Amino acid sequence: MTDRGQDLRLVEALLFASAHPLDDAALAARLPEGSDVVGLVAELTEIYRNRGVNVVRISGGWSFRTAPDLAPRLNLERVLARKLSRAAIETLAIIAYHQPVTRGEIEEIRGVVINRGTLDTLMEAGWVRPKGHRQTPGRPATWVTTPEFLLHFGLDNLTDLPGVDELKAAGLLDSRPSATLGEMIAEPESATDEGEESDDELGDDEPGADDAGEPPETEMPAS
Amino acid sequence: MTDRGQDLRLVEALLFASAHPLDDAALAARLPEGSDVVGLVAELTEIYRNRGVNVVRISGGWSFRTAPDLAPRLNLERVLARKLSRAAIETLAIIAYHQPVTRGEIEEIRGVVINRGTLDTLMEAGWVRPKGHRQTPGRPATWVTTPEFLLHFGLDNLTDLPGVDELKAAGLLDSRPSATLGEMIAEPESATDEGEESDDELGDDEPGADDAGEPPETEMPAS
Amino acid sequence: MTEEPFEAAKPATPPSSELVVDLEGYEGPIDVLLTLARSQKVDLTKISILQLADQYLEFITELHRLRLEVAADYLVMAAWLAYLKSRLLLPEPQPEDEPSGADLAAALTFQLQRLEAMQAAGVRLLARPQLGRDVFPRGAPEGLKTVSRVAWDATLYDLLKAYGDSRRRTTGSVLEIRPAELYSMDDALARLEKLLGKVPEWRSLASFLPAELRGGIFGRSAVAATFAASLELVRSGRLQLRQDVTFGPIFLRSPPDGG
Repeated sequence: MTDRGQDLRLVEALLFASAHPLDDAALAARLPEGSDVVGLVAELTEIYRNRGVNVVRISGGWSFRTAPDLAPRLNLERVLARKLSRAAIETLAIIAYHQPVTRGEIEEIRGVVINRGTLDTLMEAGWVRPKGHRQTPGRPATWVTTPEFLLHFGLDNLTDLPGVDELKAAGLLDSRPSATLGEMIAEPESATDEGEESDDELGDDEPGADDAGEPPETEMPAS
Repeated sequence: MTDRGQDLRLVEALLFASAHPLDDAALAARLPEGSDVVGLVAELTEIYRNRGVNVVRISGGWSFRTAPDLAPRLNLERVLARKLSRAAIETLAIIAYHQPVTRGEIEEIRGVVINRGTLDTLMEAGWVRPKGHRQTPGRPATWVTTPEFLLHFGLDNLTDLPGVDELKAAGLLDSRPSATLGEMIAEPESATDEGEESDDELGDDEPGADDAGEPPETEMPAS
Repeated sequence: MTEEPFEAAKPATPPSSELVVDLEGYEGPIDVLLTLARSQKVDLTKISILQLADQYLEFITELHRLRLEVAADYLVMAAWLAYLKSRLLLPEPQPEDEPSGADLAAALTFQLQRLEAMQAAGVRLLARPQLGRDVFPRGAPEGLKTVSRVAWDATLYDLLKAYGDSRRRTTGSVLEIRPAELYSMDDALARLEKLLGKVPEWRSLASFLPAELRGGIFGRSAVAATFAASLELVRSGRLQLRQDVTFGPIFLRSPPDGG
């Protein structure tokens, strides 16, 4: 290999190994006297122009840097599947059905105080966001679901959420009061006989039925 | 640029950017599914064969290193080379070639008691560490080399140790109890070699199982 | 790369009987033996152990003569070599439970070979290009990051189930007071009173139960309430009851005179 070729290798190794960009003077100090530092660097820059790493000028010196277009591919994205806590999914469901809904209203519906992290988790997941305020003392923020929420759960829009009737039919919402517990134990098959008395006071709970500005009533079962 | 050309650029950038050698699995995880990792690395190795930096296989993965022949000319800030005593060098060699090995066994091979500071020095350099115990009376700790040891000496794995095959073939790595000599000189714990706990074999030193961040464990060359 | 950065280089000249009377630079008795063995200038496997033992004992004697302090290790080795010598010179047969002189000599040879091998391996190891001395890694690696993204695992079913659970839990606790699930005596009384005077013939009590009668507790409450109501109507003379056998069906009718 020619001397120039060897010098080029040396510049390559120096720029590679140095923890800091090396300026022309620093390179010259390590090359034979009278070396064409500028020409060597230019040649090396050209060699690496379209490569995965490039020779770039940084803070007055020369350094190797990975090609900017590859930056996103250098990092490995690892997906961690995690289950939502019961509190989180319940809160999400209540926001979905009752939006816009304040934190206080969610707590009222759930009957428990919302843990600080619960809404954060849902926000982080990109499924809920605060939007607007309730025009009541303190002007509490109201929460709504996001388009990502619809995407994740495969819904076209909020009206796709099954109404309470449908939930009930699917066995997801059994509103039989506990007074009938004995009956259910005695003859469970009788539970769904027609003419059931628990009329659907939940019926108007469908999403979209509520006016946006109006807080939905938290439901009190009729008595 | 072709897809393969882009993948080659990516492998180049990955090896440049990583602070540790990357094994095939770590590369594959960042390349498009089904990429020819082995072929890409081989191509890159070839491209850099006569350059100032080379692609080398170290500690179970791939990494760039400055070309060894440039060492005298690099004149970079060097890690102050620790002057190792003869005792330390011998002890390091014994641990490297005989691992896992107890202090008593080292003393038996060297025919002399180990100076207190010798193992400390090697541990401080990050090249050896205790790992496991020999299942003999007293359960003495056994010593092995570290991934840093492989990195420092530019070894892919312990089968790369200089002359390991010849030594093994000559029976010089056998853990043969040295007649009465060992008993007379060394500690009682060195009496036997059987029933060792860390049953690492050379075979499972394959790269690939480890994630990029974790260098693989060094393993015993023979027993 | 060839110069060895060893602190204590090996003694340049191996000690013979008349020289080096110093243990400085030796790494123990086997190291001394190894150095002495090299002076025989033959392969270690072909070495004369007897001659080596003599060389060693001579070396130790010389140290003693110069009143140099000799570490115990070296003296133990001297004693062992003296023993080995005697065994090598002892005519056969050997005592049964002891290794032969040849075995002991072979073991010593192995010791010497092994140490020599390790010393050589150490030198070769340190002669390799070392990181940070001969070869260098990338000085400023950008590093590869592993970005963890949490994918929350929740299905539409989970969502709806959670809503259902929530609703059931909160509404259920209030619904306990809902009274409509039982057929009350007032209901039965009102129903029977409507039918008074329209039942000239005996009819079973069961046929007076509400049409929407369901089984279970509601049905049983209807039977009980209707029976209690019928007793009340009988007491006021507006109804007649009849049961032919114990646990038999109960019949009722309007009083023949119409009440």
